[in-house]
Amino acid sequence: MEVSDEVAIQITDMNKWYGTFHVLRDIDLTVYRGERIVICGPSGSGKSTLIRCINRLEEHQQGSIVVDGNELNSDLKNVDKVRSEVGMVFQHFNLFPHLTILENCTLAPIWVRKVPRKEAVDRAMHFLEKVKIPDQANKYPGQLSGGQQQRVAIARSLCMMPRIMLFDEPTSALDPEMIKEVLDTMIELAEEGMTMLCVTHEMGFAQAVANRVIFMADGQIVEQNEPKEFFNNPKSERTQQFLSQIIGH
Amino acid sequence: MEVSDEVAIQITDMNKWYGTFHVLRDIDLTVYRGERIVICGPSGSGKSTLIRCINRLEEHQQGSIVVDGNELNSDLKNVDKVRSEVGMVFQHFNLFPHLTILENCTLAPIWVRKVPRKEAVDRAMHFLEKVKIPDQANKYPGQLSGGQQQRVAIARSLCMMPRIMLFDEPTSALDPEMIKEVLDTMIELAEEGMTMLCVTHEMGFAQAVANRVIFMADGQIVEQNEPKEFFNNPKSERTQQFLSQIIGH
Amino acid sequence: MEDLSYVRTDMLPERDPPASEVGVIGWLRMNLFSGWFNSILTVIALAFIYLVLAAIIPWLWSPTWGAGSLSACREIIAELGKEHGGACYGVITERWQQLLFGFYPEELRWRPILTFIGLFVALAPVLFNETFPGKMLWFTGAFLFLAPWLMWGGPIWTPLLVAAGPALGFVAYRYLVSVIGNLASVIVAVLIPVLFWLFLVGPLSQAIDGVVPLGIEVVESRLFGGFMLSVWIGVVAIAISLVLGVILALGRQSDLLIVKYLSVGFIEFIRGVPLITLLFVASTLLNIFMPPGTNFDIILRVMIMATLFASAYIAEVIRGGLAALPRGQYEAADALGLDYWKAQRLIILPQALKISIPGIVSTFIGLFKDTTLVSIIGLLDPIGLTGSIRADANWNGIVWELYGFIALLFFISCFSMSRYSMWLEKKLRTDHR
Amino acid sequence: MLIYDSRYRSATIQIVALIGFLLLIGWLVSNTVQNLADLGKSVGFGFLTEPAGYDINQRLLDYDSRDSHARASLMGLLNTLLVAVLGCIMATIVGVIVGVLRLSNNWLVARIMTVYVEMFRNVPVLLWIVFSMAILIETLPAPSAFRGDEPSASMLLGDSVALTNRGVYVPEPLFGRMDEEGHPLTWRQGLGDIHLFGEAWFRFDVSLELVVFLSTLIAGILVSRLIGQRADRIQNSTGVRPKTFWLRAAVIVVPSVIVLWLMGFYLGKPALRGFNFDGGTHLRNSFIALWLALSLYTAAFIAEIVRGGILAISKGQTEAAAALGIRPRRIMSLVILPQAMRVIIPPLISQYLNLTKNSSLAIAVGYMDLTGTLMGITLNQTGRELEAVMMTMLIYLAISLAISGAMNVYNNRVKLKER
Amino acid sequence: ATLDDVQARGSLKCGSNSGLTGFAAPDANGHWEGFDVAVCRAVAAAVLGDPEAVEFVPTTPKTRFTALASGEVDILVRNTTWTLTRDVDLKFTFTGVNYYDGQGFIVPKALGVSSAKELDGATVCIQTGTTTELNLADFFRTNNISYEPVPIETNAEAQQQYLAGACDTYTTDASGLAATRASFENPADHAILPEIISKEPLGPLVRHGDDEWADIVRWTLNALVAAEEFGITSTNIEELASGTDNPEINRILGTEGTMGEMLGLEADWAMKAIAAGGNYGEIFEKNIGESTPIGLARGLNAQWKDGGLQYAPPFR
Ligand SMILES: Nc1ncnc2c1ncn2[C@@H]1O[C@H](COP(=O)(O)OP(=O)(O)OP(=O)(O)O)[C@@H](O)[C@H]1O
Ligand SMILES: Nc1ncnc2c1ncn2[C@@H]1O[C@H](COP(=O)(O)OP(=O)(O)OP(=O)(O)O)[C@@H](O)[C@H]1O
Ligand SMILES: NC(=O)CC[C@H](N)C(=O)O
Ligand SMILES: [Mg+2]
Ligand SMILES: [Mg+2]
Repeated sequence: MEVSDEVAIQITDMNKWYGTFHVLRDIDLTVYRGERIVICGPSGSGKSTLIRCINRLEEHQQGSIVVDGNELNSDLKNVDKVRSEVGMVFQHFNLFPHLTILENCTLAPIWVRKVPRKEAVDRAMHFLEKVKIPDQANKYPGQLSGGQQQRVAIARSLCMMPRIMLFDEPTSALDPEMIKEVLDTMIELAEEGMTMLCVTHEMGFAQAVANRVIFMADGQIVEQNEPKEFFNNPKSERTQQFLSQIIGH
Repeated sequence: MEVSDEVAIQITDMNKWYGTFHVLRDIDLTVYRGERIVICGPSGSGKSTLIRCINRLEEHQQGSIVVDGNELNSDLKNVDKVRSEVGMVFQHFNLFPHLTILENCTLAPIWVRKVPRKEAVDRAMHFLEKVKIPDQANKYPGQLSGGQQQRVAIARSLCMMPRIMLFDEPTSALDPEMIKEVLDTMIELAEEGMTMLCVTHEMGFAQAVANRVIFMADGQIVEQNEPKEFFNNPKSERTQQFLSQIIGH
Repeated sequence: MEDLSYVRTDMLPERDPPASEVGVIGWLRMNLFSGWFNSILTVIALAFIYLVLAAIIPWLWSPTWGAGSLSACREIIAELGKEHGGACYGVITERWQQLLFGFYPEELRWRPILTFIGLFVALAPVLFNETFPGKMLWFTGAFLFLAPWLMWGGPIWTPLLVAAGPALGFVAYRYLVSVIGNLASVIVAVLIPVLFWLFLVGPLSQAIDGVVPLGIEVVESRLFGGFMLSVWIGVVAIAISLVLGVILALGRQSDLLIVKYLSVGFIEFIRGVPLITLLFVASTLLNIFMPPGTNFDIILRVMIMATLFASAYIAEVIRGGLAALPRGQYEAADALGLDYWKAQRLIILPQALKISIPGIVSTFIGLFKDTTLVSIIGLLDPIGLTGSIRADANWNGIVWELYGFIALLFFISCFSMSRYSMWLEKKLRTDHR
Repeated sequence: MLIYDSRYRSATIQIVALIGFLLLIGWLVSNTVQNLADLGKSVGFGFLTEPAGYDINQRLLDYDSRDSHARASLMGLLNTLLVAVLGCIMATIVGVIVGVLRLSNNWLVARIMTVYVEMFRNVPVLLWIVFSMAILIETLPAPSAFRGDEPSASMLLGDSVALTNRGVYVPEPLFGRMDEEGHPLTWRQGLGDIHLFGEAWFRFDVSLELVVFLSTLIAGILVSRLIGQRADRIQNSTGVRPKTFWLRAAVIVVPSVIVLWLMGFYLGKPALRGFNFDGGTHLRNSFIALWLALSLYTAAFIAEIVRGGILAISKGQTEAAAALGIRPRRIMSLVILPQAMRVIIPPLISQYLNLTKNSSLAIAVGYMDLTGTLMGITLNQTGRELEAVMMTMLIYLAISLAISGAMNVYNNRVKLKER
Repeated sequence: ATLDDVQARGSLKCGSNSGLTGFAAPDANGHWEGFDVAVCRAVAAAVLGDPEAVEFVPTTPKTRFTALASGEVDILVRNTTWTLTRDVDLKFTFTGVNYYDGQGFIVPKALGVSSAKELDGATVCIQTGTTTELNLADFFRTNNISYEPVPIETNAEAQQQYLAGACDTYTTDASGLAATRASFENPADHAILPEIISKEPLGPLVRHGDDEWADIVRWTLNALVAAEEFGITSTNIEELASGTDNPEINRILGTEGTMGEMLGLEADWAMKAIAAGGNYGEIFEKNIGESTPIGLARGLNAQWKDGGLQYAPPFR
């Protein structure tokens, strides 16, 4: 797990409003290739919004976001490029219920990347094996457990061969028994050197794989540090308060 | 918390069928004023049905139920009397969504008890204070959290000044954080000497306030005892099996 | 207070309920005589049923199937000595074919019959998508072009060429998209088939037919009539309006204000006026709106207006389906890099349409019933035909038998469709996918 | 390319759409102009002021064949509104009853209602309309059957109602009875009419009796509401609600009756004179057939809406209310109905909309509504297809928009508050 | 032009009554017959050479004009009264009169009415969209008596309501009344009142703006009338067509002159038209004449020589 010097994401002075509500304030963040960043913070602090700005599910209004050298601006071509470099996994999986697991995984490669079907299927099976559910390939999402669905969602993203993965609370909609299987998958991914940004409150996970933890509150990055320091020695009061709650929970 | 010798509810040889399905079999139960009884048992054992028979939300077909000296039979006057003596709290709160919290609480006193509005409002505020949400009085149920709603439901029952309260799994539809606030309210009520019958699986609650635990299975009362004995020294095999499951959970 | 502890040693077996609770008596007591009020209601209801049946059944029982005219019927009934008269079924025996097919040439009636059988085969994979293989959808697609050809006839080349239109458009899109950009090529891809249909299909098909004559006899729409006409107008209008409806629904959901308001305006306008006024437009104005010299026949014009009418309603149904989809589906599609149209085609619409099927079926039932309105502008649907049958001196004065027969036809078809849609709705609700 | 820039993309697409739309409109208009020119016709609304020349049997305001087409259309519009309003009322009443009975625990009654609903829903409304008309024409006696020494038919309700195959004759309210020579029979006299808008096509008369009676009635209702409010106050302060029903009824009824008596109110009974019944109010076949068919058809849909609305309120609500000791009738009025209304009203209003639109099927039975006059005879006698059809559509559109506008206002008002 | 359309199509679309015995009604085999129908067949014969090459489009009084104006039919022969408004404002061209008629009333004899003036307060069935509807209003207005109109779409419906007693009297063109009465079970129980309250010249019409087509229709009708005048009948037409001494007959039958060419038709156009159903008199007798159940006398529709109004302009 090494971090290179190459910049994967460069966010500069970024601001975003919902209507008049200032959700993200002066965000500055540089992510290097191979980094595994965990973002945490109280509810409503703008974590999801930040991560969604990175692949332009939301538009920012000020500042710049450069992903893999492509600036996210009004040019839709850039947006397309970024989206095909960046995979995203949602809290509620968002699998396509009318398609089988395999079809879920091959859809985007075939239609966006124009990969021949045969190859797309091979690739999908490869990643389904990696998340340990190749045998479910022909079932529909509704027939799978939450944990399995989330792993399919990860595999689906991986099939696009992204260089960066975004996770938005990937385990928070899961029953406790299933959290582990998903986290295991994510840890494996991290070990292979994938650049990852992950919003999560699983502090065990953060300590195990993150090389940096970012704490957000009120739309701002309040503190960031390597995990050990962050947990054992939080600097800001907000962070301390937050951590005490999380752990008391 | 003392139990008097006065009988509050007397159920004798009561049987009930749904169609041909024998839900309640030969139920014999005497509840004394001031008792706090917890009823538990596997799903489908007839707990809800029993409790609903006590205020005639369901009709029984054999045997007798006498509540506060009124026998529940086809005489509607008796039913009315019983219902105004007995409060009931449901699993899903069943607040009236088109009325404010305050209106929910004053509706029955005004229309059934013919209490002047002013007095009904005062009384409602009194009980809302007791369940610690006087400030929500003018909101609608949809605007409250589950725990708050359940507390309103309790307050609403209390506004009718019942002498007996029935609870049917009052916490099972709530998120863990909210269970405590509801249980606290119930414990407070118990401490004031209210006669209570409560279907619940919250064993902590049972141990804390119940003076008797009844275990039902297959529509029958299988075992009853004071809580300590019941939990530490269950006699029947069914009970042992059930308790081991609950605790393993 | 005595000792509270109690343990049951032997479990009670299940017992049968008291006799008054179950069986016929229990059922009667529960459902018919559960109180004095209910008992009175039961008696009134029984009396009502008796009165209705006593009035109708003797009239219905009437052996007049062979009578050739109303007076022949009257004779038969008089002979039987029935006091209150009886039905005259002779008119049904004589005219049922006309009520079903209108004036469609007798020797060609296998064609509409085949079309309707084909319709069921084509719909099966859509309506019962679990029991029938998805491969059958190919037939459904082909059927779209075959059905009109079967009904109207003409050279086989016409449906083939019509089917070639979209293909041409697609090819054009493929080639042009890199040259002139997406939007422009989409416009071209839409325009090409339309222009092709309008200006080339006719002459081309004639030309090919001149070389390789292959076709079936042409049947003029003027000859379409009866129940067949109702079904045909309904089916054609719904089929086309599905496409228009999807476009309108997407338009109405769109963020583009002008597109949105155009869609809203169209939908609200169509839904705000009675169908009969639209049919009047078809019969009196549509030719005025078209380029001078255009003159398509009244049935086509009615179909156009019925399609516009249905598409506004379908659009609302599909909008409901779109709204029922969770936002996450759109976001997931976006995050995977699918563009708007691909996301719609691959992710959103397949799901939205599936949710919408019950609504679409209801719309179809409504439209199907409304096709009877064409009798007002002089088309010979079943109701229109009653007029012309009664103009026949033999059947002058016959009413109930004809209306009853038509009502029965409509009832059977609409009732079964509405049952299907209820079944589907229930299935969609329990389908936890 | 503009299309690849999110700032211009939407504008580009919209402009293309707008251009397309304008082209379409332009194309239609130019075709129309060209075609009309070829036919030698011009567009204009002058025909509306020409005498209509035809008679209308059912007219709510005074009208004769010398009045203009505009006034004839107005008669049609009023007839449309009349049948629509009465239809909505009747459909609601029947629909609510049927919907509630479908939920009855009496199996037989519930089944009968199911049969009713399915029967009406699954057969085209046009068929029901012509069917009702046929029933009226074929099964009821002609006025001549009432004639002679031994008539084969007789009037109902003490000779005040006649059911004939030309319609139903019922007594009409009249004021100031006269004797044969036209002298008032008593000191009580009718008050006459006032005429508004002189000779304009939208002129109308207001009967002073009606004005007086309505004012009395409204005053009575207001007083009755005051009494109700006082009862509320008493209930609020003492908890017991005084019984005011009879008092409230009396306040409304008694003054109205006195006023009616003062104005010489009496019922003009229909009587057979000449070819037809004369006097009384004549409810024509065409009206009754249309009204019945539309209301029964729509009622079948309303019944389903009502049933759905009541079923949508969970059983828990009833149980919670019952557990509080509230009586079944009050549960209905305090808990179930207020909630069910929110579910019921929006689809109910769209059924009203449907009924209003379906009333245009009037022409199938010769009821002179808007389609029968403006889009029917006027169009036919003047040959103004474009103008007549467009005007008819716009009028219906205006009615529809008004109804759905009212619905939106209602929806916004009753929306349940949620988190 | 209409002529080209008709010839290209190979058939003539003729707007006809949706069912009026003797004027236009399909027989048991669906073959249209009648006095108006015969005009259509004659035109078809003249234009296409085949009297059977006609598609009949049944119309109601209300739908007939839109059918013609919108091009759904090429010619309307549907007992339609020639009025100024229809000719000028509705933009149609009337090409002659095939039946001079007037509006009458029919009543059941049991009603005991012998004059239309006695109809005060009566309920009157009336077809909407007709001249008779307007005449009716004027008649009762000028006589200052009241009536109750029952508007109706088709003749069949009117007949049904009239027979059921839903209206006391039914009014329309007297010829229509006679035809309707003929189809009653007991025609003798009904009387047509003596008053004729209007002039109703009934004739074929076409759209404005195509004078060539109007000429063809006009002169086909004239040929039928002239044929009667000159004694050309369906039986002797073959014989006369081989040439006669009467130049006018020769011109009509196309053995002399170029009249067919002038009209853009074959030379023997009129011959075919007459051969289709006979001359005017024959058509009249066969469909509505005194030997038929309808039993109409020639009256105004006699040849001018016999004191009637049927007068064909010269073929010259
Ligand atoms: N579409 C929207 N329109 C307006 N406000 C929004 C929208 N989406 C989010 N918000 C607001 O923006 C703020 C930040 O939202 P965001 O979802 O980013 O928070 P979060 O940190 O992810 O919280 P959580 O842990 O609850 O997911 C919240 O206050 C939220 O209410
Ligand atoms: N209305 C009804 N009609 C028929 N059977 C019923 C009805 N209500 C309950 N039952 C059946 O009666 C049995 C007892 O139901 P009851 O709700 O009393 O169980 P319970 O002990 O409360 O179970 P749980 O813990 O799941 O609430 C169950 O088997 C149930 O299926
Ligand atoms: N009754 C008819 O069908 C025609 C009536 C009349 N001759 C008219 O032209 O208006
Ligand atoms: Mg979030
Ligand atoms: Mg329970």
